[in-house]
Amino acid sequence: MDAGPVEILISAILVVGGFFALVGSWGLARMPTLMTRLHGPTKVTTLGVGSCLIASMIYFPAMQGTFSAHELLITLFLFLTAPITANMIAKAHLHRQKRGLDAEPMDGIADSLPESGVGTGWATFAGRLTEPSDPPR
Amino acid sequence: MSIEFLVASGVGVLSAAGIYLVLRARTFPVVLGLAFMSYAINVFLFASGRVVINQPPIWGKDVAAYTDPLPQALVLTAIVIAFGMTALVVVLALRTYLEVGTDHVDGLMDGKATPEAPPAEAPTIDTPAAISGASSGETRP
Amino acid sequence: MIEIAVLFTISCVGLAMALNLWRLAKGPTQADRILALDTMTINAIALMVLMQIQQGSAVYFEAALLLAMVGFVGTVAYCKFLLRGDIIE
Amino acid sequence: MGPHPFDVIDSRAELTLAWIALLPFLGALAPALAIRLGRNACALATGLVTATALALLLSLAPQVMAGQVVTARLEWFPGLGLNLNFFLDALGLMFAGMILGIGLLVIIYARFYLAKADPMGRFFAFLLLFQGAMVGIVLSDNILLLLIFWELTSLSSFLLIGYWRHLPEGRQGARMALTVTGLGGLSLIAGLLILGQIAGSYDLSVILQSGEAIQASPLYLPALILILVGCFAKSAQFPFHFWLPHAMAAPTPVSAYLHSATMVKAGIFLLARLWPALSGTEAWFYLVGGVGLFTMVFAAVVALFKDDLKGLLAYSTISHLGMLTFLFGLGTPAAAVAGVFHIINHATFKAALFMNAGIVDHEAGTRDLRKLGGLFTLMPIAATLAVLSAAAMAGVPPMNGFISKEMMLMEAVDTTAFGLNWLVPALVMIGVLFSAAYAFRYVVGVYFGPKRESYPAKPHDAPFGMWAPPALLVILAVAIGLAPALVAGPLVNAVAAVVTGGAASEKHLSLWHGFNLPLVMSLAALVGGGILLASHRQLERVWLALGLPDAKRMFDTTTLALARAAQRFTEAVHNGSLQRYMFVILATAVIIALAGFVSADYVQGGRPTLPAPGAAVVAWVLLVGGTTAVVLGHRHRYLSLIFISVIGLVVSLTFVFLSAPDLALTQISVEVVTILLLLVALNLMPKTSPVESGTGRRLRDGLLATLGGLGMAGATWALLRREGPASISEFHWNNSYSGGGGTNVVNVILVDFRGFDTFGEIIVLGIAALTIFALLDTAGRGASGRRLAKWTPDQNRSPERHPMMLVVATRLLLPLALVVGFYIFLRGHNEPGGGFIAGLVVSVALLMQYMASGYAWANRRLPVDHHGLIGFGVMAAAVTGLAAMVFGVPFLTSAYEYVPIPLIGDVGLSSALAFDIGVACTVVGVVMLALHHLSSVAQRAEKTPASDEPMDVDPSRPRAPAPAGPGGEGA
Amino acid sequence: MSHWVIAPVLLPALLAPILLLFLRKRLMESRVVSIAACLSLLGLAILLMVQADSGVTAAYALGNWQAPFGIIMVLDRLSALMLLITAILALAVMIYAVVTGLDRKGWHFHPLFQFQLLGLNGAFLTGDLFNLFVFFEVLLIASYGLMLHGGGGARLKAGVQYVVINLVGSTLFLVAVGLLYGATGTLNMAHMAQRVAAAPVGDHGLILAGGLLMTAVFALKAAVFPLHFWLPRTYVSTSIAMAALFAIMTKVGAYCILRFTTVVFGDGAGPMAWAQADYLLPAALATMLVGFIGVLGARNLRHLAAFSVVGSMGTLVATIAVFTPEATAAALYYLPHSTFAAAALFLVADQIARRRGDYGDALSPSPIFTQAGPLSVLFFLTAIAVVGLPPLSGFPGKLLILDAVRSAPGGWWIWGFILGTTVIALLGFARAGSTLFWKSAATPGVIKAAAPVAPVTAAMVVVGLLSVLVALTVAGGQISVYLEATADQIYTPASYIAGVMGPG
Amino acid sequence: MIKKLLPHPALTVTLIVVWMLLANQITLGGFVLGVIIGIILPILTSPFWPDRPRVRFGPATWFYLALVLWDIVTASFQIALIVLFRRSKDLRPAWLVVPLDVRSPEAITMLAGTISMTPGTVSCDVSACGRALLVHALDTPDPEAEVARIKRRYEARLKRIFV
Ligand code: NA
Ligand code: NA
Repeated sequence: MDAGPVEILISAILVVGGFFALVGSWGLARMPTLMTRLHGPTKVTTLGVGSCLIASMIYFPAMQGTFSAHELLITLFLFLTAPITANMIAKAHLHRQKRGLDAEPMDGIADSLPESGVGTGWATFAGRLTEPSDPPR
Repeated sequence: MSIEFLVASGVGVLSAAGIYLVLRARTFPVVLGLAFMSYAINVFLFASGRVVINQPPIWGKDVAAYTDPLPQALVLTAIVIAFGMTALVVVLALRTYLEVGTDHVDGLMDGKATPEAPPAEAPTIDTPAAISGASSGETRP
Repeated sequence: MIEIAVLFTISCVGLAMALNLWRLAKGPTQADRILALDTMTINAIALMVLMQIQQGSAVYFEAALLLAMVGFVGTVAYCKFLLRGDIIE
Repeated sequence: MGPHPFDVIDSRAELTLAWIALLPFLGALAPALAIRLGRNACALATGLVTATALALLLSLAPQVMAGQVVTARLEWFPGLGLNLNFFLDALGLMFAGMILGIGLLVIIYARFYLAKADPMGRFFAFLLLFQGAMVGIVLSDNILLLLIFWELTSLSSFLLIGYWRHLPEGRQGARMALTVTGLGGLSLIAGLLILGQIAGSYDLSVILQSGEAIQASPLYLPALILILVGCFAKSAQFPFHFWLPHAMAAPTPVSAYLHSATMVKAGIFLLARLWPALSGTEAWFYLVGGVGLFTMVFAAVVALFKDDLKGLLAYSTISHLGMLTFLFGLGTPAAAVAGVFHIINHATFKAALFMNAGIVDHEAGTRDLRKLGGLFTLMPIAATLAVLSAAAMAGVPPMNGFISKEMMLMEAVDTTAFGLNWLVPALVMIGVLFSAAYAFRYVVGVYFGPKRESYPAKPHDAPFGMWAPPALLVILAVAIGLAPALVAGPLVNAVAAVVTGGAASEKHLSLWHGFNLPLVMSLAALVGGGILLASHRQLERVWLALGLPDAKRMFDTTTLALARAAQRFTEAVHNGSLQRYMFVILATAVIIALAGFVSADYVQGGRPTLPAPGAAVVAWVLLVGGTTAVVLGHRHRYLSLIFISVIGLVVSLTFVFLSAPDLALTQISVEVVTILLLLVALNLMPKTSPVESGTGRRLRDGLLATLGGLGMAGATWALLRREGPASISEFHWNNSYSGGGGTNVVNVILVDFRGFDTFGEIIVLGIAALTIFALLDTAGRGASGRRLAKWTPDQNRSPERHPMMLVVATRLLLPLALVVGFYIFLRGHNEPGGGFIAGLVVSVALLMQYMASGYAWANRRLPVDHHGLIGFGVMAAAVTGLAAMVFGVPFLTSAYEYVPIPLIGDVGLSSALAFDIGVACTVVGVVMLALHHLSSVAQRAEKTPASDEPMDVDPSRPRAPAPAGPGGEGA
Repeated sequence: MSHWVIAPVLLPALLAPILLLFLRKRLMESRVVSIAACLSLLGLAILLMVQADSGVTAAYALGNWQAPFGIIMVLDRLSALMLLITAILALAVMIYAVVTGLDRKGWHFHPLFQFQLLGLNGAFLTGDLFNLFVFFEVLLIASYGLMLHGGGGARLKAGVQYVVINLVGSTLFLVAVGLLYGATGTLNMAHMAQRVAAAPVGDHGLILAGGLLMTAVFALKAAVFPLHFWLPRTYVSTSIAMAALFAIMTKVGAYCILRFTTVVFGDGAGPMAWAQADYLLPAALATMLVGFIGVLGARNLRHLAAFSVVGSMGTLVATIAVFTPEATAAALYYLPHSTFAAAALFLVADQIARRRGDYGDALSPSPIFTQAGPLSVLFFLTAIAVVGLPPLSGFPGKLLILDAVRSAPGGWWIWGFILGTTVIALLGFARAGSTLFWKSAATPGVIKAAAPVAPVTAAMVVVGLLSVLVALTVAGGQISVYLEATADQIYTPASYIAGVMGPG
Repeated sequence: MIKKLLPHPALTVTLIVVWMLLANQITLGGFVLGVIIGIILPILTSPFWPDRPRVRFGPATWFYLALVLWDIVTASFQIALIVLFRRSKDLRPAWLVVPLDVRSPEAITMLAGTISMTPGTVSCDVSACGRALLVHALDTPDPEAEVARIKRRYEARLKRIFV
């Protein structure tokens, strides 16, 4: 079986993608605390999927002769949403840890979460700012 | 291991879970059970057209093989109907919980007392008897 | 060659999903479970894309696209439930 | 002669006959209307109806007496063989005459008997209904028709017995009568239907001619028994006799009419009517004769110890009915003649006696023999009539009762039963002895002996209207007794000829038959009766000591026990437990399907299997793992939802893997909306389920679940492993593009080939939304409203409602998602997609805004009437379909055209697209409406004003002092 | 192809959104439109009945896709009869709901009612098994809405059970459809009949499993023991007028059993033919028993009425389960009878309950209430009808059944059960009536909190329904002729198959 | 007028591109339809996005995007290494507080998103006043330096894009 450069490229991207996907989930599985687990999926898995998408984006025009741009859209979508997802999960976690629900002390949220240093608490615990800290611009 | 085996056993597992859950005493697990039944039935109905890989039911001049499209259309209809029914039953469960104060499927408080069950007394054969039984919404102000 | 690469990647993703399931079952926190589910969804997108390459058919992209969209919505909803109880307020 | 041996004589007679049958029914309206004119008018109207019918009957009498049979036929249910066939022969004439004649007298009597407070119109209306039913019985030439009238007598007598609603005895008596005679009626239905089956026709005229065939049939005995049960129940034969005494709670005219003269004779009538077809067998002899004889003796004994006048008469009636049954049971023509004759006699004296009892009750204020006595001088007319009619009842010569009793004794002494020739005569002797005794007791107890110091009322003779009817009957009784051949002879002979089918020779009725054994027995009975009466007090002590069971109490106990048992059974079975119901239903389904599977042949198919790749196995593991997690952890609801998502994901992947992109799209989008719904609902509901099922129940449920799961797996496996016949979807595939204008065959099926399904499906969605709305709109009221008002969050909550990053992201995502939705909608006909998925995508896009920026804020920016959207969607789909009909093709016939549009190019415009718009609109409307109202219920629970700001944290916003974080507890 | 066939489905399908879109908040207009719609449906049903009486099975190919590829609506005598029964009942219940103001007790009564009719009519007309599922869902979900109409705790609780059980029923329906489609490759019932007849023996196990499961689903709708459990509490807890409308819902199940079995599992099905009968007959007999025992043990009028529906379904299904033309003709006579009788009973119960105030419909004596006299007459007549006594149609109905089933296998069992349960029912009704009317006459006191009721019109609706029963009785002969023709048509499935699939 | 028709020109362009990507083919018809969508959708959805920030589309923007992309890739490798080879007890996770100079929610979101996607950091929360960002770092020896890096590398550049 002879493999052209495109094939090699596609295969390489695929393998990298698979590697990242696995590593991301491996991180999720093995890291000690939620906050540390959060890093793997947010970046690594997203990139892994992104690699697969890119591979696909090359594969279809090159091997099938059909043009497909949907991959780009999906990638865009994932990159747009991944940080928000991470943010929401982190907020939920902060909230629950601070309230002592399914406690995971290693994250240090209950006791050693830093102050914001700008006069108000973090939004998850303080909600809307109740008093203006400086005059409106 | 064949795909057929995986699909068949998957349907079986989903059905079993559905049956077990609809037999629970609270509305919420019952709704989950209905959802499981719905999953099971969707896959089953789909399987009634046999399973094929990589032959989507998209017509083309040169396409010779395809997946049976009819069960897919049926499943689509079934999914949509199940969706409407699930929405209804969820709302009904919530509404009943709000009205009655319990989410027991029989409307029992703490699964014990029987607020609606008629008192255990003799039927009225020319003997005075208490008024029992449910009353319709209209007859009671 | 691509076939082998795809097979490898599919195996990786499959393994990843199994790991996700493990985390999902283990928790220990609710946030862990949500995270595991979200990751599983993203892996599923990868799986769909890989299946397409394997089958050489491009009809499944919408499924992947949609999965990306609703996966996000679902995760947000689960988080919002933990945060507020009421997800639409 | 054809199947109907009786020829129509002339059309006028036919018409007359029809009128006789019909008149009382139509006439029942007369008293109900005439009561407005007063009580006299009411009675008069009733009397006129009956008199007219009687006159019509008498006008036919000469023909009938001449041996002719008048018939009238009208088809009703020809297929069933139930027709309005009437015939009038001598038997019918005699009974109809009795019913109408005594009816007339009873009407006159009742006019004076009923109190002012009694609603007379109702009474006479019921009475006429009864009369009609009774006349119907005796005139029916169709046994099914006869059954109808038979049951009608039960119903109308129910109404008449319960006429005095305030009396518990009346209610109980009526119910008892209805129960017993109703039961008998049903038995009769069965018996007569079998009889009709044997004879091949339900027409009596045919049945009567098929006697031999009937008696030879193996079904003869069951039919006979069933028919006899009917007759015995109606005619108060042992063991069905007990209802009759309690029916005496009815007003006395009713007792006189129904319970002595007419209704109770219906059973006897039927015995007589069917005599030619059924009698003459051993079974007939022992069953009918035996029951009759026993009843006669037993009831006569009981009658002697009844202190209530009507009770005494009731048992006397039972006894006499027993005698009649006995006579017909003997099966000999001579006995039948005696029976016929005694029917007339009994009607005369017993009706008179009942009326007499009514007079006593009316005037003296009591019917209790222990409180009566010495009334002779106070009520001479009544006393005279009583003496005469009681004499007839006792069989004192020269009254008519004497003659028929003689004839009965004559038959009895010749009868051998069980090989014993003394058994029947001896029993009969006891019967007549006690008959004489209670007859004497009636007269002596009421009228003779010392006058009492006080009676409950002040007794005096009744008005003319009340004593004239019994007087007339007594005169008749005396006349028959003195000149039986002259007064009753022709009728009796004619009837006997009919009953016996001509077997009875002309019999000369006479008072004097010469000095023979029956005469000795008769005289001995009279003397013995006197002795019995004299020693009544001692006998009563013995009788009371015997302590015979009280039939009423037994009946009451039985019915009460039945009703209680019914109630207990019903409530034990229908205990309101959904878990039980569901188990039974699911178990039934599983068992039925398995039974079907194993009871027919099955051969495993030969379709080759596809090897499963590793990813599929992983997906399977995810599915099983997720499912197990939900089943084991279902009590933790939120967790269950997370695991459910795994299953949804796997199912979607399965659809992708197995070449069903549309299904995958739908599954994915439905999944998320469902989860959102469940989460919104869960917020207000308990977050966990308590442990309620014991191990036993869980094991049981698990067993059923396993069985059901195995069944489903087996079914799936069986289907997947066989090729099966070619599907109709071949056609869909081949015609999708050419006929439906689309390449996505699934979508073309949905909107075209099977567009009607989709039409129904969006209607289901629409109705779901309407119902959801109706449910939630009222959630703020009543118990639910109070509960919402008291509701407090059961979980700790963050004060932040609208996280900034989320809000910003969704703002960008909204237009993107809408583009995707539009795209999916447009391509649906040719590629995976379509209206439903597009609708869901748009809904999800909008819901993102609701989730992120808040319900109130987003809703202000999307002022869409959800109802309108749903209505529009359904209408759009319907109108698309209707448009086809304008062109004369069926509903939902599609049309498509590739239209060149400048710059854009050829665009496939298909009517299916318009249909799909309807689908999409409905979906959006439904989803939004459901979540809109769910969330508004939640808002009501929250009791905090909706936030005006789309995000809680916004450093760019000029800040105004705002209220504290809503509902949250600051850190 | 006559477009009239689709009209009974289209008319409510169009009116419901109109009522929803434009008349949602206009009660009077809604009422006028609704009643006019019911009248039109009645007219349509009569028209279709006349059309069907030609004996030709008319097929209407939706979307102009011929059988078996598209969905076919089928009009024959049987479906026309069901349409007519539905239309009459709907008109009566609609008028009753309007005069008693039931339609004001909650949202969307009128659109839901039209949707309900749409589902019913569709179910009676369709010749396609999956489309039948869709119409089942339409009629069920509309019935959920109507069942819950008016609200209240008891109704909601019962509603949960009703909805959940029916959702499971719908799932089972799909299992059956899947089995049958998988084994025969078709959904059209006529086509399925052909496929079943030609099926290799090895397929029979799956086909029969599907067929029996399908029948079980229909039996669930028909409230056949032990699948009847949903009925009593549902009918007791919903508004009584809706319970009256639901008298037709069980008949849908009976209709489907008859249609499906005779077309697909008739003589052509070889060794599988009439397999349904073995299970249906004993189940139906048990249904009769359970139903009428329930009547005897009822604590209130609605229990009584609900269980009498169960009992009468037992009678009906037992007769159907004989599967002979004679028995089916008798069943078809009993079907409208039991429908209208049950509806009348519910409506009478409603009027009694309204007037008894706090005593409601409990079977215990109350002080005398207004209009007790006329109501007692109506109750008496209705009871006669339900129990099956003369002179109303129940009696000839039962005679027809007894006459027709006698020579069938199991016929004597049916005899015994029908006659026996009639006694039980008689006892139950006598007890109820004498308690309600006679005993109440003797109970001192006054009624408090009687609900307002339109006396004349409401009673007239009952009178109207009873008149239908009278007409059924008086014109029984002519009606029987139609029904015999109907039964003959049913048992000539070839005519149905030819009508749907075209000749040849 | 233009503002009314094109409330979000950048969005319009994005939508046209997205549409073309979705349509999978470059045709005039598809483009025209894309333009129509690109014009209509922003108008329809503009109520949902009030106070839209001004974004300067210039080389700075493109450079920023490229930078982030590069960081994502390298970040992934870094994390992969940590995940695979670092023992849990050797991890040096830390909470970082990033004081913010940017004010528009869009800019903050962009910054937070960037932080999340790039090496070893995930942004977890903002302060209630929106002036500080809470970031979690997976493994950092020097939190101060990390904060400074974030501000320098990303925030400074963003300030030039969001004006
Ligand atoms: Na589609
Ligand atoms: Na069409």
